[in-house]
Amino acid sequence: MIENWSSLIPLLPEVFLLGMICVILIAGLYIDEKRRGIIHFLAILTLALTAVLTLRHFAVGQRYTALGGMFVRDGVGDILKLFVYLSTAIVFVYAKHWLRANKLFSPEFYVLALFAVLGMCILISGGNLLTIYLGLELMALSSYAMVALNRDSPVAAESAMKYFVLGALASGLLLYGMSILYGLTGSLDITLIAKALESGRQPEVAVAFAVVFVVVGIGFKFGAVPFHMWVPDVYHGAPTAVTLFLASAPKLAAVGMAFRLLAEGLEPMVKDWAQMLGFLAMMSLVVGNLAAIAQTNLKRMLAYSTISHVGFILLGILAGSEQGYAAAMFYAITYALMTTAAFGMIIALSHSGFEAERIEDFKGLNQRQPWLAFLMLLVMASLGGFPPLVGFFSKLYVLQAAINAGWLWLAIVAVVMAVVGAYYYLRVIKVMYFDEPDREHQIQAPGDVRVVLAANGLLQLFLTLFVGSLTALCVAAWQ
Amino acid sequence: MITESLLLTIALAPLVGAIIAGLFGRQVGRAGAHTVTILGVAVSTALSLYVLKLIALDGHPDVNLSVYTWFEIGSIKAEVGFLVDPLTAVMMSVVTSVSLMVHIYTIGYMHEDPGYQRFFAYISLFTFSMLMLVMSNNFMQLFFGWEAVGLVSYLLIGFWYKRPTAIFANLKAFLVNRVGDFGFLLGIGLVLAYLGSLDYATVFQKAPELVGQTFNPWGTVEWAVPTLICLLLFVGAMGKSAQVPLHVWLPDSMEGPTPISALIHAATMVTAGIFMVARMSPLYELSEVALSTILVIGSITALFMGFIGIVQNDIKRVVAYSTLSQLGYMTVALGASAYSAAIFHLMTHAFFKALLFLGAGSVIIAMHHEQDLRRMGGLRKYMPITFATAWIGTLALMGFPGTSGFYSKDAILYAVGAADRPGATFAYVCLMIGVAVTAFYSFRMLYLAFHGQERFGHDDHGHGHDDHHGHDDHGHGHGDHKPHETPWVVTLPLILLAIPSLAIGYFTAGPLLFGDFFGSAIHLAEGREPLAAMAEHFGHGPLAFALHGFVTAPVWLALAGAGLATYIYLFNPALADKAKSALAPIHRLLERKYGFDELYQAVFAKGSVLLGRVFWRAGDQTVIDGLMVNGSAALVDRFAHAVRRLQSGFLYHYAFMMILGLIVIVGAFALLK
Amino acid sequence: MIPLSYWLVLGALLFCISVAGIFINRKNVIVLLMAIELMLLSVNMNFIAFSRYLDDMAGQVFVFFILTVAAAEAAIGLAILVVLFRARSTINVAELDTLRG
Amino acid sequence: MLADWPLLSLLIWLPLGGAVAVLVAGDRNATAAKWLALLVALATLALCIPLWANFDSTTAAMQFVERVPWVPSFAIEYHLGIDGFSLPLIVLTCIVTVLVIIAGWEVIEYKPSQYLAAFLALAALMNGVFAAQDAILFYLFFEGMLIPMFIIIGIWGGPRRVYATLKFFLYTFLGSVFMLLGLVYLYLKGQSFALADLHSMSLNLTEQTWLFFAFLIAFAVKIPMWPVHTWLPDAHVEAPTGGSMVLAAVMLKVGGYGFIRFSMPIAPDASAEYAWLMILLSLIAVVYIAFVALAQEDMKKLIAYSSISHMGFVTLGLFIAFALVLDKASPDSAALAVQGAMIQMISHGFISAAMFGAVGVLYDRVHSRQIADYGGVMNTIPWIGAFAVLFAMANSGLPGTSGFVGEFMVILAATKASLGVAALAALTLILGAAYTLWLVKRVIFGDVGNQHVAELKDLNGREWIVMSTLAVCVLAIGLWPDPLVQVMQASVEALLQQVQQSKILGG
Repeated sequence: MIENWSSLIPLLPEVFLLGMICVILIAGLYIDEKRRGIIHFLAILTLALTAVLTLRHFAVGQRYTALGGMFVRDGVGDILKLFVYLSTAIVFVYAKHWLRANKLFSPEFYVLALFAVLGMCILISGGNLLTIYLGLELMALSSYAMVALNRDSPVAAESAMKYFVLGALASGLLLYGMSILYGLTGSLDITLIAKALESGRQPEVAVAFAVVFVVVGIGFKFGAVPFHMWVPDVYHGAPTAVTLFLASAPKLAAVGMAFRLLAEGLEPMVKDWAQMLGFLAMMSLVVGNLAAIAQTNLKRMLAYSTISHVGFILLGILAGSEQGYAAAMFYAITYALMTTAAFGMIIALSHSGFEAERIEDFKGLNQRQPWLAFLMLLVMASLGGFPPLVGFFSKLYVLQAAINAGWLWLAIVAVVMAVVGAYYYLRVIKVMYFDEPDREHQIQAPGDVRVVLAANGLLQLFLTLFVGSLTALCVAAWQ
Repeated sequence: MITESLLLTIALAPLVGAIIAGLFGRQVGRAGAHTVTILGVAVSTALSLYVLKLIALDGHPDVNLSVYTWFEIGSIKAEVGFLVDPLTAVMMSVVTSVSLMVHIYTIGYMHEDPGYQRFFAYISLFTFSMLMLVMSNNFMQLFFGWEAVGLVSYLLIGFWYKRPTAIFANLKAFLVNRVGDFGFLLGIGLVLAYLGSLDYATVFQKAPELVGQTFNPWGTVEWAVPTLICLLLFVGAMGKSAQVPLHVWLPDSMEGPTPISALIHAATMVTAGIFMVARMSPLYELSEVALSTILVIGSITALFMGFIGIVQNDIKRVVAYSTLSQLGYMTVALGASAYSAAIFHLMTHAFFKALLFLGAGSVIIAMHHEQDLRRMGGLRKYMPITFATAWIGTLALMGFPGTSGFYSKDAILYAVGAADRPGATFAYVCLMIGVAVTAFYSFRMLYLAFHGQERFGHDDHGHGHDDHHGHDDHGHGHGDHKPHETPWVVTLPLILLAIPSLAIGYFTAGPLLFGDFFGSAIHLAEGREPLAAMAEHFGHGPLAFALHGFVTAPVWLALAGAGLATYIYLFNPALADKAKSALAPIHRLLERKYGFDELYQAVFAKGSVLLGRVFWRAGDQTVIDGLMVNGSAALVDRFAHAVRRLQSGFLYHYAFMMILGLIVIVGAFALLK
Repeated sequence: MIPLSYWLVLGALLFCISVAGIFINRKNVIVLLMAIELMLLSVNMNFIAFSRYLDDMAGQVFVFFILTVAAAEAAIGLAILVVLFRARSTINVAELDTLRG
Repeated sequence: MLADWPLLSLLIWLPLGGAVAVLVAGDRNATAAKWLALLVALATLALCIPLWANFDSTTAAMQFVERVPWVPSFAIEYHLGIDGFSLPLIVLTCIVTVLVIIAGWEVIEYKPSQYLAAFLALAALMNGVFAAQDAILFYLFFEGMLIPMFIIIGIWGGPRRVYATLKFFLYTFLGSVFMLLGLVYLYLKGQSFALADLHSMSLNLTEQTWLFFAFLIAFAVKIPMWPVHTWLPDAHVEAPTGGSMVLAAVMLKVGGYGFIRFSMPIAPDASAEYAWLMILLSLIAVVYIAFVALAQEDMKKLIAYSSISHMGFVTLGLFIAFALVLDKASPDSAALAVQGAMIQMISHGFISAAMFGAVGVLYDRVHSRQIADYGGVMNTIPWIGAFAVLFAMANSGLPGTSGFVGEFMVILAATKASLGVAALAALTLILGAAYTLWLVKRVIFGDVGNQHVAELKDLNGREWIVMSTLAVCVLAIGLWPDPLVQVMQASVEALLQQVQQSKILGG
């Protein structure tokens, strides 16, 4: 069947990743608790080596396929994957501290996270409805398990159950859409589906019907309104280390999924799905920002903030142009970097038995730890899209794409809601800087967390200088 | 030769004095402060007189030079510069010489005041500002001087800033002046708009172009541009020269120390409006309507302010109302196109009114800062010099033939009598009655202060607070000492001012009024000779004219007024009280100054604050902030909570929401396709 | 041969039943898991029908994968259910509302 | 030599670097941090000397240009340059920053290093706003200013600081996002963010109208114009003295500057079309707000309202120029109006800084801003009284002070366009004097009001420096505005040229 082993070369990073996961899985059985640091180290090393392998055949400007077109390597995929590795690695650094503090430091977390990463890679590279589905499920199933990682936590279990049921429902809907697509086009291959739809021989209503289901599936992965209901509960209920992971890398994978399914597979239907995404984007912007205002729990607030950011990402995608996809990708990348820093901050302030997850817990941070407060300020400002932080550029880029595609009204909604959104980010800054601390002690996060956190926070500022190269990269990915 | 540096020296010498005395008062000490400021003003005075000599006697041509460009934008240029012509020269001399007298006088008047240096700094600064005003060759600098004298006036009225009345008066003075400046500035704006320049020479040269131009404020209404400009400029003059209805600030300004009442609120600053209109004669000659208005306003001021003078009991206020009335005379002269008569009266008035004020101040010093006429009397034997000079001042004020006031007032009356523009008759009647009124209140004051019984010294302080006008309070009460003549620094200026009060008219009436003294400085419309009637009688010289005066109505009216005052206040004091009760409504009207103060206070002062409060509370706080800003924030908050409630926590709701979303999208597409 | 539309209608019906099962059921979480299984099966029905009528094997291959994934999903789902029951001592859907707002 | 340095970059990066250094120095060594901050501020001010000396006032072209590509994919450039409009504002910023640092020297006890760093950062951003020649760069600085100011008001402010600072931030942010949309639109049309390109781009009237209103919201909030002014009184009341000084002196000017840089040249036809609206709003600001100021009982609020009223002259001057240049064909009067607006901005920068500084001096001693808590300050601290009177006079537009120049020019120019407009604007002569001098009367004059006032201490050397520097600036501009006028004249003329040319193709 396989004519040539060398045709599997594009798959090398994923294969390596899978192999390493197995190694870690087995190693985890034999390494006693005291030396679990090795697992942590191995996991990060795995990500680094996978990144190196990805870079070896870096596909920007090229397109490799494997397994008869089921697996695609191209610029978009590789760049997304690299940032998936990067954000996951950052997550590991923060997570270790939190897991240790909460006595959850076990190999399972790493194995599940890496499996989820593998799922994302497959999803991002999926050239066929089948691979997309499998990647999606691999990612999703690992995530469900991760949410339930803390077996003694009732909220974690509850949120895991909610996540699971809704996730299964969403993938059912997606599958249903896929089945209709298959029936209409007679193929599971993305490029062939696009070609078939190009001809326009299919009944329009039926195609639109299928598109709706596919969009719902994608919307769920993003957490777009009205398919967002899982987001606040899961972010809130899941162990912070897991929330941190769920908030970052999967958004990149979702961009990849949207790209494969919508931009490649349903490209001829762009008018239809752009309208649907417009609806989702508007709802996400409005609901996400409004609901975030009323939150007192920082994790929950960030969950709603995620929903509003998803609105922006969709704003880029629905532009339906290369510029728009690049903007969405840029947005997702910067967003992943911001959100890791935000949750990283929660972790850095947590210690055993205490979760700094209420907004009030940040009271007077500037007096206790001005440096951390300043980093949090940068992160919040970046999330709020205040210039000159990088969050501003990502918004600018997306707006530009949307306006260019004629979505001016949506752009206006977006900026107005961004102003509303500014309020809750400012509230965090306000709590840190203007309120008196009500607790006295100093929390000292371990060195690696502090270093990574500092880098992650300052990145919001310094990325500004490299916005040019990063956007150039995103643009190049689509050519 | 009149050079730039000469003029600069004249203007800046007082400024230098002011800066030294003001900023380094503590270092130079009291003596240092008065020395340096007097020196500065003395230099100015000497040089001004020299300039006057050059211009008046040596036929020096007019000087118009610019010192520096204030700004230049395209063709629009504002400069700081000097124009010296006979008009300016006269004004400079008057300003500096009166100022010098006041400076000297102040040494005596203020010698116990802790703000001694500050006071000298202010009056020198005033001298500088006034010089900038009169020497200006353009509207911008005129406005600068105009406002600067207003500033110093503000500071000086409020000199005793602890007193509530003083700081009320200075605020009022500034604001009422600002109302005038409002019109003045718009007038300047129109000048620039229609003539394209702020420079006097250019403006006056181009002024005839304005004739026939109209301004269309709304609809089909059309206003003549020259009239509009002149009226707006005159609003400024009304503020500064305290014409009805903007006169309310001047009586209150008596809260300031007496020297400045003499300098600023009698001799110089308040005449700035008169000077300005005279200076703008090329513009005013273009508008009959404006001149008529001026005529009427001036005559109302002249008569009705004189009436109030009759009922005042504060010695300074009597002089203040007399000043208002005399300013009315000058204004009437302007309205009758007799600009030279106005300036002439301005000059004579400056001397005799400064004399009267300083005399009043001298009395006040002697009385230990008691200003109420009812507690004076019989002072002539204690302070003979003051008494004599006060008599001279009073005679000049009433226009006794031969005194300076006689010539200038007669000139005005002749001019008004001869004028034929609308309002002239009214003005003439007003002024004639005014002559008698003037004489009456002047002599009343004289008699109450210097003649009759001594009403001081033997009262306790029981009724010491029924006067509402306050005192020049230096912090020590009135003792039981007998009053005595004031020191030489006080009496010397009195004597020096008495001389011109008596004689200056005799010497200068001829050239100023009938010669071609003012040359091009005052422009009259073709064929207009306001003083022709007077010239007939004046042909035989000033002495003959003075004698002729005894056969004319004004002098007899004046004498009648004086005679009545003599009868009532010297021989039959009870009659005054009887008259008071007989004419109670009129008396009350006069005491309340026709109710202007109450009206303005109620309508403008209280009204503005009320309006502001309404705007603030209703507009800003309720509508904009409450409804729009906080309202939208509250709305967002309400939505936020509503949205939050959607997140019910129930799995089946979540699922339902997803399905609902699916159905909505499908439905929307089904409908659209 | 039974027309394709019959199969599709059957699939759609099954799908609707399963969806209704998810949001109408307010009692037991296990019913939810069953509904999810049913949903996947309805999709399978579609795939097989299309595969048969298009005469293309890919659809049937997809069904095998779906079945496999469904098994994994059920495993995870039941595992979570166990955890949930351990932590909350209930598997009543109507009581899973501590996280809200 | 010195002129070859990237002066504009230095003006931005030196204070920014200084801010970081001061933060690093920290509060443990507060004295060192203060001196460091002062040194940086002075060095920044010193940079203005070569800037002014080498500035060529005969040309309207951008000078000291620095242009480096930054984000090529959206054509964003690091593009700096100044002309006659920018230069005076930059100098103003640098002067005010030095004074603010001096003014806060001993007063700020809580986290002084953060306080100083925030002001240095603010100075950098404000210099950036005035120097930016790229629209996005401008926007970055424009928005970036909000964060330090948010923190300044929030940390060192008064009791209602949180409400005030959030209101300030959200208000301004809401305004500016529309400008961002406008800029994006322009970019999509012209593929450039360079201001020069935006100025020369042709746009039809509909586009211009949309853009005009998008910019209007941003700048109207910033300057602020009625009815979007209500954030200012709150912000001022709660801000610490230094914050109020910078806010009033420089940040408001960004709004006026924005009109000059964006609204007028980018949408000239729409600006002309809606000049009446702007004039109307300006007049409301001048008159209505003046009445509101009259009713205030809080000193800072009164001065804040007075600022709004004075800023009305800026917008009036800028937009009456359209009537002058188009209807009356009088470019000189139009130039007078624009010059007046600019001078009003600069003058108000000094005067408002001085007034807030003076209130700060009083506040530091009495800890109240209520007018009723004062009275007779002159008795115990004559120097502050004297300065207060001087600045009050300047605020009420007395000739010889800078406050007069701008108002005088604008009113003169307005008379040319419409006597009615001029008359309403000139009401400020009365109203401005009324509220300012009434304030002076109640606070400075009178007998000693209460025990607090009786125990006041007069100015210390530090406060003396602040007050006298501002007094010198106010008087210098008032007595001889021509140097300032000449610096701007070429740029003003160029602007007027620009606005006269319709951008509507074939129109």
